[in-house]
Amino acid sequence: MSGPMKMRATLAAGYTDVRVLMTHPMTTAQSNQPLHFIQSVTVKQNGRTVVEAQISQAVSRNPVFTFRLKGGAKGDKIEVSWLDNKGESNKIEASVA
Amino acid sequence: MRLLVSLVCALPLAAFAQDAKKEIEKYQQMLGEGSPAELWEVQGEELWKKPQGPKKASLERCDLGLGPGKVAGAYARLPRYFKDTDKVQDLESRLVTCMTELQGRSPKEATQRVFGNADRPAEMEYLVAYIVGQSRGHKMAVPNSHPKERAAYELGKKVFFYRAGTWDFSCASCHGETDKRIRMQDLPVLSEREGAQKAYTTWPAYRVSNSQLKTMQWRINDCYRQMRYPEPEFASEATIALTHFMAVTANGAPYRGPGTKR
Amino acid sequence: MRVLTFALALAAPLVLAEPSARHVEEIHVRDFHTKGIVKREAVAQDGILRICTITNDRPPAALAQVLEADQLKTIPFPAGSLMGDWKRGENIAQSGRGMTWTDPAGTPNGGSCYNCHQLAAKEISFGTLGPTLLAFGKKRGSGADVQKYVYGKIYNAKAYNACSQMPRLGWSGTLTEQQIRDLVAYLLDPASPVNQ
Amino acid sequence: MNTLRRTLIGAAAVLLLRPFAALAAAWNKDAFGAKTLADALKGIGATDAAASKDLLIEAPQIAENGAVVPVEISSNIPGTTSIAVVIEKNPFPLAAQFDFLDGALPYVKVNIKMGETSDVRAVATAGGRRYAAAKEIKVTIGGCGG
Repeated sequence: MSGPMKMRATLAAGYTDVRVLMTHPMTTAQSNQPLHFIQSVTVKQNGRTVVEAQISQAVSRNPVFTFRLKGGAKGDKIEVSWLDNKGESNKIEASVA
Repeated sequence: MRLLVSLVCALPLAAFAQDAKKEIEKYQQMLGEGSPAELWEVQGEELWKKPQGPKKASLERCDLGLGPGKVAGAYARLPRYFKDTDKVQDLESRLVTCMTELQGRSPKEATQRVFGNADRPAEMEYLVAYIVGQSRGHKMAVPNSHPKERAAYELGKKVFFYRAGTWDFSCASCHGETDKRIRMQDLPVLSEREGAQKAYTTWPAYRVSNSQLKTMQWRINDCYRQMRYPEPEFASEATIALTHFMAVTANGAPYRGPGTKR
Repeated sequence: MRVLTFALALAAPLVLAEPSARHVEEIHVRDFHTKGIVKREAVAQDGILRICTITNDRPPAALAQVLEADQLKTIPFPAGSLMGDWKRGENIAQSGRGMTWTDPAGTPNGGSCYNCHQLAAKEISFGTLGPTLLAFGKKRGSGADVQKYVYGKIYNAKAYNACSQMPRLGWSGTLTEQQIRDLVAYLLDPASPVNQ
Repeated sequence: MNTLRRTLIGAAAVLLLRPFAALAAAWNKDAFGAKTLADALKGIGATDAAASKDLLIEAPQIAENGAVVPVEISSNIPGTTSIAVVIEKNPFPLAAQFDFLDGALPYVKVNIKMGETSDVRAVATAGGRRYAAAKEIKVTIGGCGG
């Protein structure tokens, strides 16, 4: 449905730095466009949910998030997914570099 | 007494202006740490490889100056003279050449929609994002030796200082003197090395104000619009000469695009 | 054959030398086109702009005076007080709208003053291309001659500085007489935030 | 800038009209639907949040454009399980709420929209108690188009 996501997961000093980009209009219901924004973002580390976010149309268009996960090792599976107010969703998976 | 008042009032303002500059640089630096521009690069690479046009060919054999298909560092050496078209071309005009020659598309169709919008970016914008991203870190080394390159440079300099339009402006009216601002917007001097190196190497760029990755041709187009000029022809000799002049002036600095801007 | 090569050799350096002012103007007229309310002809130069371009905005003093006198004649100074309403003046100074190819015809234009000048102290987002106009009326007073100077400068800045970078806002049809009077008030009226 | 502010306000009207059922169940629609700072804080149970200097907000004091304002929030308060971002002057002050489960550090960097100059407030939850910090970000009118 929507444009691509992009993620970079790298090891930093004692934590895993996860930066994720999402293609989404995050519209605030201009006159012609209906309200269309991501509501929830979920981050999983090796299948275990570690961050659950609820967001609104106050997050910028084409959202960019950076999270920090405790510890982590090369090859860890990081997955980030989103769900918007129309029920559309997308997700991306990457292993820690 | 009145003089004192204005002096007192001016002092904190001067100090404030300095802080303002520092804070805006912080805004720009934080913006750059993770930019939606990368989403354009991803889609640009797909389009670079996607067979299109009557000849159902991709652009992977397109020669951007370093040989067919060579993308790494190509943008840091554009605009330049191309023997096959016998013209100095910038990236966008060169892509149109590849679309017509390799893919068999008509020039009209290839340039039909070169400026997109937030909901539907243009193919050209995706392609440009991908290609310029492949020059990140390469030192600007734009050739200026071929007679036509030198002629483009000289013409570009004249275009930079040419005053006209409803408001009598030239590029130099705003980009001609150091430490000048339009509102809070710093204005690099694009006709001199330091200013050109600082600014030219961060375009094309993702603009947060309209949520799009915009190309150099668009940057020039929209500047002329705000200068109250009539519209320049896409990839016309004047716009390519102007680009060549700024690009050569920026030689020596590492290319840092695609940038992320206001 | 030698004649040909001689001609080419002669021609070659010309190609490398700077393009003539005429050639540059022809390139502009060819490469720019009408769009929206901005006509292609706007990219051609009038006399003063040709001279400013050729002399890098520094014409010899004698020539500058002739040019300024010429431009002064283009200013229709209205009779009576030139002070309008500073509140409307503030909106005109703040607005950067108007006169571009995306602006619809017939809508009132802004003066874009804050793009280049500091005016009221409370506005932090001001430009520095032009001199600060902070407390301009407080410093210069608001008598008839100051009103006339400010009115004329806004209408056609080149009447006071031949190659000024300030647009000829009245002469170019950007601002109406009333809008310029409102800006005069914004600059000179003691009650205006510019003079607080 | 006022266009952005108008569109954000436009959202106020439409949001109330949208059938709430269509919004994901877990989404805290009351708090996100609050139109004042007080209601937004109430919606996340943070009316009596204690000020804390261990809750850090890293953001530029001046944003050239309110459409994208980068904000980085990290909590050094032990046992922090969630961070909320509240933009006082936005038509909907509550912008986002992040819950950090075991395995995540209480840290987030996100780009937010601001209708105008405003305090950006972070609210952290730690050990069942609420802590807050705030920072003013000036949104200027950028560019020369005006």
